Amino acid sequence: MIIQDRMTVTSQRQIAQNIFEMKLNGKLVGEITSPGQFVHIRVSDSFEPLLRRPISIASIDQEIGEMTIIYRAEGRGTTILSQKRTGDEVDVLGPLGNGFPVEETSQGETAILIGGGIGVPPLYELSKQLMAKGVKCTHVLGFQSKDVVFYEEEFSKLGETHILTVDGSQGTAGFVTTVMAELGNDFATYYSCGPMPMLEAIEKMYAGKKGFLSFEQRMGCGIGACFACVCQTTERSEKAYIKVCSDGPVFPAGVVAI
Amino acid sequence: MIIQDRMTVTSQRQIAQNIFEMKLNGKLVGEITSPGQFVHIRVSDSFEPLLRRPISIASIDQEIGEMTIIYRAEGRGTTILSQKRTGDEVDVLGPLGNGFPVEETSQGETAILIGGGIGVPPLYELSKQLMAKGVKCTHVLGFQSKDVVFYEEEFSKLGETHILTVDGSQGTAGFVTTVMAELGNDFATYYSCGPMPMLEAIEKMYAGKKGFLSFEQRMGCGIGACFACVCQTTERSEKAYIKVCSDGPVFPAGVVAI
Amino acid sequence: MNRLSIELPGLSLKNPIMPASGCFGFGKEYGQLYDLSLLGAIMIKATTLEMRLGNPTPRVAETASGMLNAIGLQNPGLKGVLEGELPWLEQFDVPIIANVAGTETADYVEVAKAVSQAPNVKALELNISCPNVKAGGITFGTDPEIAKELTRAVKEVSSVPVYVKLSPNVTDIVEIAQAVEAGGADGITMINTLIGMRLDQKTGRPVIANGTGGLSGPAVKPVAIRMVYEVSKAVNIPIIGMGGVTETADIIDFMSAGASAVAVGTANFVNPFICPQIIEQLPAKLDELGIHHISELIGRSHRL
Amino acid sequence: MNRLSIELPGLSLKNPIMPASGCFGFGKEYGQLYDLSLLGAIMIKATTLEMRLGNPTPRVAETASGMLNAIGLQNPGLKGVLEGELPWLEQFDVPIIANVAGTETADYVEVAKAVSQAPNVKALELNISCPNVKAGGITFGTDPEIAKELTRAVKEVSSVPVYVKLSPNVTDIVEIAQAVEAGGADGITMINTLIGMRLDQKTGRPVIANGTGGLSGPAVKPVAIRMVYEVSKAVNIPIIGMGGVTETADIIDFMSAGASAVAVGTANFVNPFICPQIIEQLPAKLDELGIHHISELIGRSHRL
Ligand SMILES: Cc1cc2nc3c(=O)[nH]c(=O)nc-3n(C[C@H](O)[C@H](O)[C@H](O)COP(=O)(O)OP(=O)(O)OC[C@H]3O[C@@H](n4cnc5c(N)ncnc54)[C@H](O)[C@@H]3O)c2cc1C
Ligand SMILES: Cc1cc2nc3c(=O)[nH]c(=O)nc-3n(C[C@H](O)[C@H](O)[C@H](O)COP(=O)(O)OP(=O)(O)OC[C@H]3O[C@@H](n4cnc5c(N)ncnc54)[C@H](O)[C@@H]3O)c2cc1C
Ligand SMILES: Cc1cc2nc3c(=O)[nH]c(=O)nc-3n(C[C@H](O)[C@H](O)[C@H](O)COP(=O)(O)O)c2cc1C
Ligand SMILES: Cc1cc2nc3c(=O)[nH]c(=O)nc-3n(C[C@H](O)[C@H](O)[C@H](O)COP(=O)(O)O)c2cc1C
Ligand code: FES
Ligand code: FES
Repeated sequence: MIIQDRMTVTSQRQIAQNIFEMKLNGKLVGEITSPGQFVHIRVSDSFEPLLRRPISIASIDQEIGEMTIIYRAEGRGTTILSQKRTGDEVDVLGPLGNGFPVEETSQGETAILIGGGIGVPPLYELSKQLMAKGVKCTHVLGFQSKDVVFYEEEFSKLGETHILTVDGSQGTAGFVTTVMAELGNDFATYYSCGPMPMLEAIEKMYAGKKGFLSFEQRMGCGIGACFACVCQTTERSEKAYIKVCSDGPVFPAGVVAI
Repeated sequence: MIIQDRMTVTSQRQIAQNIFEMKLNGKLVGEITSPGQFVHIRVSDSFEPLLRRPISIASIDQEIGEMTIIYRAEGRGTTILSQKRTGDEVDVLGPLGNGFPVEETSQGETAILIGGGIGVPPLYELSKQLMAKGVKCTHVLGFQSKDVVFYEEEFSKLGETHILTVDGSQGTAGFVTTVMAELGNDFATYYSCGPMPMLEAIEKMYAGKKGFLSFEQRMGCGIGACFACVCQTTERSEKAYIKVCSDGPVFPAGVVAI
Repeated sequence: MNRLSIELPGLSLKNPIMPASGCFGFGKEYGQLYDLSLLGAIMIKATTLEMRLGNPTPRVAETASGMLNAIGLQNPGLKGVLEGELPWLEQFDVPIIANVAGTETADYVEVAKAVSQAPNVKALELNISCPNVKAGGITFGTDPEIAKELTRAVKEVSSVPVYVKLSPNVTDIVEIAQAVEAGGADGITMINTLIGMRLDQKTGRPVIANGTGGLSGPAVKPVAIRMVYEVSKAVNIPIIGMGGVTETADIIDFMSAGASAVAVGTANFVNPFICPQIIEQLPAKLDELGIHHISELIGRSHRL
Repeated sequence: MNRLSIELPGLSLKNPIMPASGCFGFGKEYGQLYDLSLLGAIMIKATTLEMRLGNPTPRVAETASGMLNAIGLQNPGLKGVLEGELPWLEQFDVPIIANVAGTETADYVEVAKAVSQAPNVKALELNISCPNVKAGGITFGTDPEIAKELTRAVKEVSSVPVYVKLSPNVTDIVEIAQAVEAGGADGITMINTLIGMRLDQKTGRPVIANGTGGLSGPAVKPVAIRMVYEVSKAVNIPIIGMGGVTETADIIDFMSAGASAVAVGTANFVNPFICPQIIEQLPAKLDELGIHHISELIGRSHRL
């Protein structure tokens, strides 16, 4: 169930250039049903900035009722968020949307998780849950440069992890597809989150394979009521536009026209 | 000279119901020339709320470069101000306007200082400066009720102090005029700051006496450029409107039409 | 006695608070969050004759204390609304105001006729002010003669009272209001969004794919209040006011300006519980103002 | 070479930043704070034939990301400006744009003729858009025919180029812009304020003594950008854009939308050093965008 929760900041730290990891505690955590769901955060009690900010859930700890988000402080909303301190309260709406289907990969099978930049965070909880059920995960994580790489160690603990940077300042130089080509097609499922051009390249490269992609779109309500966040499907019908916030953000490969 | 200073909050405490005393440190203090001048405070780095808030200077300590303001947290601007903590920086423009003329009362003479509610603060620095030059001060301070009385002790240390409350919950019951009538006319100068009806009553009661009144008006710029803060003079000429921010806020009795 | 009840043509409102059209879909999403029967009414998303896919994305952009949108009237069309949306809403004890849009008079008439017969639709809201579609919409809302004729045509076929939604993007909104009143409108809803634009800092191109969008949120409230004030002094039909409501105090302002009820749009996105929260807070607010029944507020600003 | 210089009719601007009329008085107050020669130009407070006392107070009210004002063109009158204000400004190396207002055409003509002869007045800004005076002002700005005729009349007598300041409170601002262009305007300045109102929560009465006021500040920027965009596509004379500028990024937006220079109004009240600060920050901003000369920004949004 979607709830509006005043969550408490239990930790906030900068983990890369302009990249922050924030831990939040509250009963909303108990409502999270799958990795890849997101929350809609009101960064200020005033109406300026006006809109909530959609941020993926990066990991959850049901035992202590805590979730982690990882975000880039870029515009005015996320900058205000980055100034919150331990103990501050934040108005969070969620959990929202449909996440990555863990059930689509069986015990013993291999899954490839491909993340780009600020699309990496939701893959972390996904990987944890896949590993927990006995899926072997390979991570391919692309970043702009060394300065903005994060969570290499965390992912490495869960499985084989390939880091790429566009400028070659860390890991392999190039885009995620560089490594993907080498890894071959010997896996059951792929899961991905990142910028549009990356998702497009991946879908093309893995044509015919079972895959799940997470999309981004500018949002109003975040719950499916305002029709702001639509993306076009490959179908030409009443379903030609689907909503990223409530129908997605994760869709099976082939559903969204990219 | 008017400067824009990022002053540091050195203390903030609630001294009565919704009434806060804040101490600010910065080089602006060095520019203050007379009691009754005010500062124009930007309560937030965002443009919401948009306008600065005019607040009187309640006292100054040139030695340590500190000034005190006393304000009621009422609307959204002053409420934000009341949430500042020691160490926070506040954008302050000032000192602004022309304060109370200390030189208009000579050593050995008596001055009556009459304040109403949130008009009381500037009288404190005035009284300190008058006392310092050997003027005998009598304070008549009116408040709504016991809950919002402040600085009784501080004023008492400087001279005879009469506290009034409208509801009689502290001091004499009634308006400042009640006590003023008893005090008689045996003084050199009167100085006053408070709500319009109070200033009107005082000017009438002390007709013919030398007096100085501090006025309030909604402000834009605070420095004399926008013509927002005018009040009407008793003259009918080009000078029919004068600016509270730069011509005032203190005017000799009889200048402003009330 | 209910201190919040308001009677308007076709609408017996338990309270004067309702979500604005386009900011609440057809109720399903908010219906997961709270009991929709709490609301005074619901203004559903615009319905057009045929299904519409709306505009390309991005469709929204944030501005200072406001937002721009160019959704482009995406909706499942008349048939979809009648069969897929309105029946679901029947489970709630809440009157529905159906927002009707079109490209030409015939569309409006056909949609109005059909949708006004749905059992829970108690009033129509004629959308002559959508700034985000190429044809129709706002073009009907800027010419008094055209607005009047459209109102008249829709009134002829509607089984329920007709409210006309005005655009603020005009030189003289009073003139338009008087024209729709002359055309037989039972009420006015106002304001729709102001036309605005935001550019991308890097490229200089509009952020919203449609180029321009409709400005809503707290930023527009002073314009909305001014227009409600002016129109309410000039017409004899009730006004449902809107534009920038975010808190209970704003309801007082709109009703003081002359509105008989108030719609909440953009604020639903920021705080999905805003409508029930305002409804809950209203009685205490009335106490604070020393007012017994909320209707006493209506048009307070006109009196001296 | 100066990367910020802009040449406009009558105006050789060292940079395209200038304070907007009414938000900078006649310069004296801000002149205590910084060297006015840093500015691209100064738009001085409206000048009318006779001295005006303006409206009763309160004259300003705060709104979400904006403010309302109804100063009512308080000014010392033509004689006062010519003798008491303009000579003082001569000490600075900065062109003055004199804002001219009036009640009827004859007033405008008389003021324009006289003030355009002051040595430091390099252009006039014809104020046909003040929403805060009962007669004149905005009435000239909402009818294209009247706007054109007034422009023509003033052009005939002015010794310097004439810019016309447009009101955003119109259905079709492009029509007005084209009319003043046809009337011989050398340039356009836009936008003046949107008409708005704020009510007192307790009494329900307008906060501003005048009832309505003009809305300015960040809240109106999306409307201003949209209008500059539309007008700049439709006319061949330059635009000085304004409305809600608070930071350097806003200059980029206005110029991208089609303005050749930008005025800063309300933001002067919040940050009295805003103009020189923006001017100082502009070169770095151009570097960031990979732009050599600021003029390359003009109308970027129109290109695909
Ligand atoms: C489902 C989903 C999950 C996301 N998860 C993450 C995450 O885990 N970590 C992270 O850093 N970012 C994530 N993003 C992107 C993030 O929402 C934006 O970076 C953020 O909203 C920008 O806000 P701002 O205040 O920095 O920028 P501003 O420029 O102030 O934003 C202005 C407006 O544009 C919107 N906006 C700007 N960029 C984007 C964008 N890329 N996507 C959607 N809206 C945008 C903002 O929400 C706001 O409404 C996610 C986006 C979506 C849709
Ligand atoms: C010269 C001068 C000195 C002042 N000194 C003090 C002081 O020492 N202590 C104190 O508590 N108050 C003082 N005031 C009043 C104080 O400025 C207002 O109470 C304050 O601006 C209200 O802001 P807000 O955010 O609480 O209210 P809001 O309602 O958010 O204010 C909205 C707008 O109205 C203006 N405003 C509201 N009330 C007043 C008012 N009474 N006078 C002027 N503008 C107003 C605000 O500045 C703001 O622009 C002084 C006012 C003036 C003009
Ligand atoms: C995302 C969005 C979609 C809207 N869609 C419609 C619509 O379909 N029909 C309509 O009449 N108004 C529509 N509006 C306008 C609102 O109903 C309302 O008139 C306007 O937003 C002002 O109110 P607000 O400031 O409370 O949002 C829409 C507004 C928004 C923000
Ligand atoms: C207090 C105030 C006074 C103004 N006076 C005038 C004026 O005399 N003449 C004029 O043409 N515009 C006047 N304006 C309008 C501004 O010049 C400007 O067009 C408008 O405020 C939008 O810009 P901003 O949002 O940067 O303030 C005034 C605006 C304000 C806020
Ligand atoms: S953000 Fe409103 S429908 Fe998706
Ligand atoms: S506040 Fe601007 S002139 Fe006084």
